[in-house]
Amino acid sequence: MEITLPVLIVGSVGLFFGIGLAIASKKLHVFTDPRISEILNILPNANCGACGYPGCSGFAKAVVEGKAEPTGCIPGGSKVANAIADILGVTTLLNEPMMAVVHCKGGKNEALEYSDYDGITDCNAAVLIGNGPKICQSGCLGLGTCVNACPFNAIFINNNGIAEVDPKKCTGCGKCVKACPRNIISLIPKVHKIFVACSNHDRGAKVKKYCSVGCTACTLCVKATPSGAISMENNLPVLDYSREENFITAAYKCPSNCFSDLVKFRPKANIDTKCDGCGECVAVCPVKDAIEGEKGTRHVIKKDRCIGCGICLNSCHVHAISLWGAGSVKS
Amino acid sequence: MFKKCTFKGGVHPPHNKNRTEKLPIEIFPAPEKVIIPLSQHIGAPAKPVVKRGDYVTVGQMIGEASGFISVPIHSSVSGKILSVAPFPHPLGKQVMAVEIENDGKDEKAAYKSSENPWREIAPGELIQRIQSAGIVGMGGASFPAHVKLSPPSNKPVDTLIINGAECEPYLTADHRLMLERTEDLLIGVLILKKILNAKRCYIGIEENKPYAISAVKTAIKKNHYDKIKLVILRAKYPQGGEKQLIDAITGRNVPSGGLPMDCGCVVQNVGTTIAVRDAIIDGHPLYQRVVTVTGPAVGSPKNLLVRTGTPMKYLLEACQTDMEATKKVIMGGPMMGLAQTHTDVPVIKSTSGILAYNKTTPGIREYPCINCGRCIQACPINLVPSRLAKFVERKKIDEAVEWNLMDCIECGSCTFICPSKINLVHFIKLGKVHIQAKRAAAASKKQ
Amino acid sequence: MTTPSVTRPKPDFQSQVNDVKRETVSLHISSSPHIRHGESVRGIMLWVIAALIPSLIASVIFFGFQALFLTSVSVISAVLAEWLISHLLKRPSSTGDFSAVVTGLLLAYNVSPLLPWWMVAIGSVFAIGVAKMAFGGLGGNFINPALAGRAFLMASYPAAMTSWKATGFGSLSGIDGITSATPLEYFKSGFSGENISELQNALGNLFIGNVGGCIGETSVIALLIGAMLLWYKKIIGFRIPLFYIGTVFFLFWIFNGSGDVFSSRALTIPLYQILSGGLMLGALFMATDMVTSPITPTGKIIFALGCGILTFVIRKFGGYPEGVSYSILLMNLFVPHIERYTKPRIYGEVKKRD
Amino acid sequence: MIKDELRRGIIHENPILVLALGLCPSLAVSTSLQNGFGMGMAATFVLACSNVIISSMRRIIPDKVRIPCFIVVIAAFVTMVQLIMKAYLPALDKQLGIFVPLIVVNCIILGRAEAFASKNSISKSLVDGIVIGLGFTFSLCILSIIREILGSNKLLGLKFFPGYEPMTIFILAPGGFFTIAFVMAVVRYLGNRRKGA
Amino acid sequence: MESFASLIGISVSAIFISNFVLSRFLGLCPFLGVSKKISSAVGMGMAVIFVMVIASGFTWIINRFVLLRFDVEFLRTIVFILVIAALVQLVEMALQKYSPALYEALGIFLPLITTNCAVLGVALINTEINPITGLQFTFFETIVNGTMSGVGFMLALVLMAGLREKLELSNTPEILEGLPISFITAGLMALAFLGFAGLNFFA
Repeated sequence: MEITLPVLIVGSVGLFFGIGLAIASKKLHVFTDPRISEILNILPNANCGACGYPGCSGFAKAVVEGKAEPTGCIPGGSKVANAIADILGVTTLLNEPMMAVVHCKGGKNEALEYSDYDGITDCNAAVLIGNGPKICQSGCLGLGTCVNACPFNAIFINNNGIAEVDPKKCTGCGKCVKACPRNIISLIPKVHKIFVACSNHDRGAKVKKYCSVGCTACTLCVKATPSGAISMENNLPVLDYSREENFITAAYKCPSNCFSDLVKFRPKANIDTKCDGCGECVAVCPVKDAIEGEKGTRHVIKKDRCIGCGICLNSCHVHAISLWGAGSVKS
Repeated sequence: MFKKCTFKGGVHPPHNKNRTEKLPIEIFPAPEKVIIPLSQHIGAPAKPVVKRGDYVTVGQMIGEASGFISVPIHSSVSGKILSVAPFPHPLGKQVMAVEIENDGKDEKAAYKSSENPWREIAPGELIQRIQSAGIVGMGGASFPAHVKLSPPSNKPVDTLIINGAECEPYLTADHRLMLERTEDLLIGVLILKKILNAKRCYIGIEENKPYAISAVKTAIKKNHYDKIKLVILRAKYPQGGEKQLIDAITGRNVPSGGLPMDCGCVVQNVGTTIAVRDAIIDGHPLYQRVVTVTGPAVGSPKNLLVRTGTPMKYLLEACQTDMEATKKVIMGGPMMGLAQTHTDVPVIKSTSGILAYNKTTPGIREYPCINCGRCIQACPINLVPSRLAKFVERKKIDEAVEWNLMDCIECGSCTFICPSKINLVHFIKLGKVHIQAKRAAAASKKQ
Repeated sequence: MTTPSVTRPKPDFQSQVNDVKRETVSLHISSSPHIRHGESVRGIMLWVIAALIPSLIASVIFFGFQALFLTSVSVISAVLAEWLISHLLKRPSSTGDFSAVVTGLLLAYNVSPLLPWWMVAIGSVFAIGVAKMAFGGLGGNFINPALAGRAFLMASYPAAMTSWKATGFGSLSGIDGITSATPLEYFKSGFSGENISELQNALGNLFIGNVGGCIGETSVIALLIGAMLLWYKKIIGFRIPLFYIGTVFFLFWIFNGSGDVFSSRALTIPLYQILSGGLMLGALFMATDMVTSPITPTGKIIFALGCGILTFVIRKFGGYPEGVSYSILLMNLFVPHIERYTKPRIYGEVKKRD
Repeated sequence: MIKDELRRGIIHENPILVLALGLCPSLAVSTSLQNGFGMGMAATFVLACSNVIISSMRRIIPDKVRIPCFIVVIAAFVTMVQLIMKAYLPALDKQLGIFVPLIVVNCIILGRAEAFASKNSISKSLVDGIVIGLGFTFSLCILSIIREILGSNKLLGLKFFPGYEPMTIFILAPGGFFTIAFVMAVVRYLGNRRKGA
Repeated sequence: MESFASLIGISVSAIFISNFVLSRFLGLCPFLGVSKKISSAVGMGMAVIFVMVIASGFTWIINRFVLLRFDVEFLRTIVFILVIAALVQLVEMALQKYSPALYEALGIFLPLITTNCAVLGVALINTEINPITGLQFTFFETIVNGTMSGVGFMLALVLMAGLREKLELSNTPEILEGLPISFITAGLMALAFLGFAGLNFFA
């Protein structure tokens, strides 16, 4: 009796409510899609909003309802997209990983300002007053609107007063692209490290007056890229990243130095003993004096001159040239 | 005798009008070169109808209106066109402008002054002439005048209000016009009244302009214009704001997000009214205006009749401004005027004044908001500016909308009065940018 | 040795652009308006300090120089705490706005002149450190720092906080035994309902401040002089003091205990109530604190009504004889909600179309 | 190994100060070291035992009713603790009052059951229970020591500083809130410094 | 009149003097978790009041007619928590079925309530002696106590939410951001609520 009574009471209370709940769960059943929570578990849960939905849970719901694409989560990248596609049982076309770049490098030392700005530290606010203090109408204002917009702390204002993207942290969500009032941030494929760091559409003579690293529309880069991956549009080169092209030569040839290369050390070409000294490589090399050697003897690459564009590789009929040394990304 | 009308809220900045209010309007000679922006009004920019090398005469149309809310632009000098290209604009962004070299001959285009007296022209025709003369609101907002004068039939207008408040400190352009061209002003009023078929017609003048008041009063009496009523307004900023003026004179409220015509009113500035008279009687298009050049850095301030497109630096030089000491140049009055990045920008149709300061005006220590509520008392719209600024600062856009940020008229009263010296208006302007961006994003998502 | 990729320096830039620089005058750009009113936060705080001086003088007259000493301790420790904390947080020092001085003064005005000086210092440090600086300093706090400091001391040292000094002119006092207790304590425990004349006799002393109580709260006349100054400078409005004091008066008039609202007793009790304790100090200087009172005009009235009702409830039914400080603290908690529901109707507001 | 586990429970995953779980009892009973320690040990006991049982039953319990099952197991052990306390430590039981039965709804215990015990082996769950319980006890003790010294100038019932006048507020509710805020800020400061170093 | 006074006394005590959050430290997790926005604070408060009333009633009946009857008070904890967990689950399901709108508003908070010590707390307090009357709680008093404790919880929660919305606009030191500043806020609230100490309308 001493033991049975408690057991009985707890048991019967348990049984009573257990049965009650069981009946209730049948009678009051409302269907909710379990896939929503599954997908939510996969998502990065940064709630960055890059997908265009309020937070990750909103996106999960939208994906299950078919309103959003499985590839919609940009920070999650291909991994997440695949996992979502698995849950939904669909196949998905994967996007190439992208990163944001700032198309301006004319900071305090390079670009002139009309006036001193005195107001809220925000690019949008500065644009409201005389379109900002810079003479260049499309120069980076360096007041950090993109920095505040980045959910991943991947953008910072460098010492020169220009926004800069950390390629390691950037997920390519594109929030900064939307935030920038000058529209000078864009996404490029992460594998490419070279971009034009200027957005000025003015004529060259005008640009020269106020920015030392502004594009003067000299078209040397276009000429340096025989593949045609660079075209001039409205006084500014446009890089076609879908072509097979590394743009190293173009960047090297730019007289105003307005290309930016995120790779600190490019691999250098090296000529091995197979070289028969035909001199083809010297003819194609875009750099003056980068390859030395008497005709007929083994040629030598001057390491401090080589820019690693790799043009000489294809020109060598004995395949004596290769690129040495891995590139590392600028931190 | 006269009831002094006013509105709720507002501030009392020092008037600073004494240096120029007694100086007659001087004609400023046309400069060697003018830069005439093709966008001097709210709405679609005018389309250029001339090209490089063309010869134009004074008053010749160089840009045609590109829509209903748009007006043509006319040359202000005679000479050769040097270029049609983007130039800096006093409102900030670079816009297309026509650069004209003045040949000094001042050849006038053949004006078509009407054969008929204006009373016999149909209102529609009058409106058409006003548009083709390129007339915009010259108080600062530069809203095309003909749009205001053609209210849709579901919004009947019964009241015409002529804005002679000129509540911005320093500016005396409208004041001088009222004194020197009183009769012309009244004819302009009658033209507008005829166009609108308005039942009531008021001229509102702030009490701190007694000479203008008496001049207008005498002229009304002399000509027996019984339908035009003179209203004396309390000297308070922003008395000349459209909504505040309507409130003060008629007691009506323009609905939030609406236009004055939504409450049966049309407000026109004194300068605009005289420009209308010139366009109808003389057939003159709008290519010059009165500009007050003043400010602490200006040696001899003046009221000048200036051709549009004249770069500001010529005016400042003519008024003996010490450019070395000048720290800030403002187009318009000190409360709502726009700080200029440089002085090459031209005078446009809405340039009521040019101020030069030898000090960077705010430059005062900023304190945190202490919730004192001065900004609420000052706000003529009854907003809570301090809260709005904080919402914008913390990017709380939805809250900002909920607290009616979009209704702000950016008059600057809150910032003027703020003991913490926070630039509330700047935050609110920024908030409007954010809200518009958000709305645009929402609209594009819907599609 | 290394060749950093494809970038090359370009040294001769400055000479190219110097021409441009000479042509353009370097102007400042900022948002309109370009002129500002002369009043500043610092100025406001200095006026508040000036307005509090008459009470300090009165307290020295009635309580002696100990009052001045405690006030100085309070002010100095408040300023030091503010300076130290902004230093620790690596923020620019905010002592220049004088708000810490005001907090220090008000805290001292809210304690008994017999309180040990180090207790005052603790209260001051708490007021600045926890109630104000933890929320980002001036403007960020939601609760009146000085009152929070007082409540902290009240909860920490209840005995010390409620022992009172007999006033200097004890013989002038109309009521025996009131000298070592505050008028409100007397009302709560000593007043039986019959000895109404004693309350009436005390009114004069209450007005000039010749009674026991906290340092700065006793002299109604001194507080009123200060408040006049602030009214004149438009630093405080009339809404909060008027509605606060009015509510307390009204409630004590209606609920005077006799059921008759027209007897002399019915008028004496509310008068006695509004003149005694910290009501005047609270209504004129603490409830009107800009930071912690609602910003909206209607909100101010609701806030004051709430303070009045709570003061009445605590004085009449609560465990403490005095309820001013707690009622203001409690209403401080409601400020965000009050502001939200009293958002002013804007010019031209039309009904929302759905 | 044990050292690492202890460090995890007391520092990195400290349930109160880092994970912010089980706040109610930690504020309510931390008025004296005796209460805090007693509460901590009681919770540790329940945590360890329920972790073991839940871990051993983790394959039997169906997913849908796991929470009710966990609660029943926890409640059983709480009842046990209650009975033990009533028998051997009646004074402490009286002091802790309803907070002993409220161990049932202490989020730490259910949280560990859900997050750890239902996924790991018995021995691991036991260690986890003990370690987290010790972390809980540790932070309770810190809070209690501060509050008891400041609030009543005593430690374990003994007078502490002679001449110090205790601030009663620290044994009242507001003092509890201020103390935990202060301790959390200190923990965060130390954490930041460690990260920075 | 006596019972009316006791009900008022219970209410004043539950809402103001011994506020569940600010004085008894019950229900702190939802108090800190769901007080970021006023709208969700109101939802959570409503849900808590709802569950507290039902739980108070049920547990009182079970306590009186089962536990006391058979003298097995030691089973109180386990039985009460079972009852509450089952009740919350039932309420959740019923809401989802019959009032989706209410479920949208309260639903997400309901699972949080199972482990809200305030609900079990009020059930346990109801088994103690009523400090106002000095007797056991009657059924009616139990219901009032449950409701008013919930109201007290909601009051604290909603006030906190308002203050936190305001705090988001202020410039709190980084080291205090998040929980510490919330605790300081709660502490200051508790400090203000000390003013209600000893409040008694029928002295």
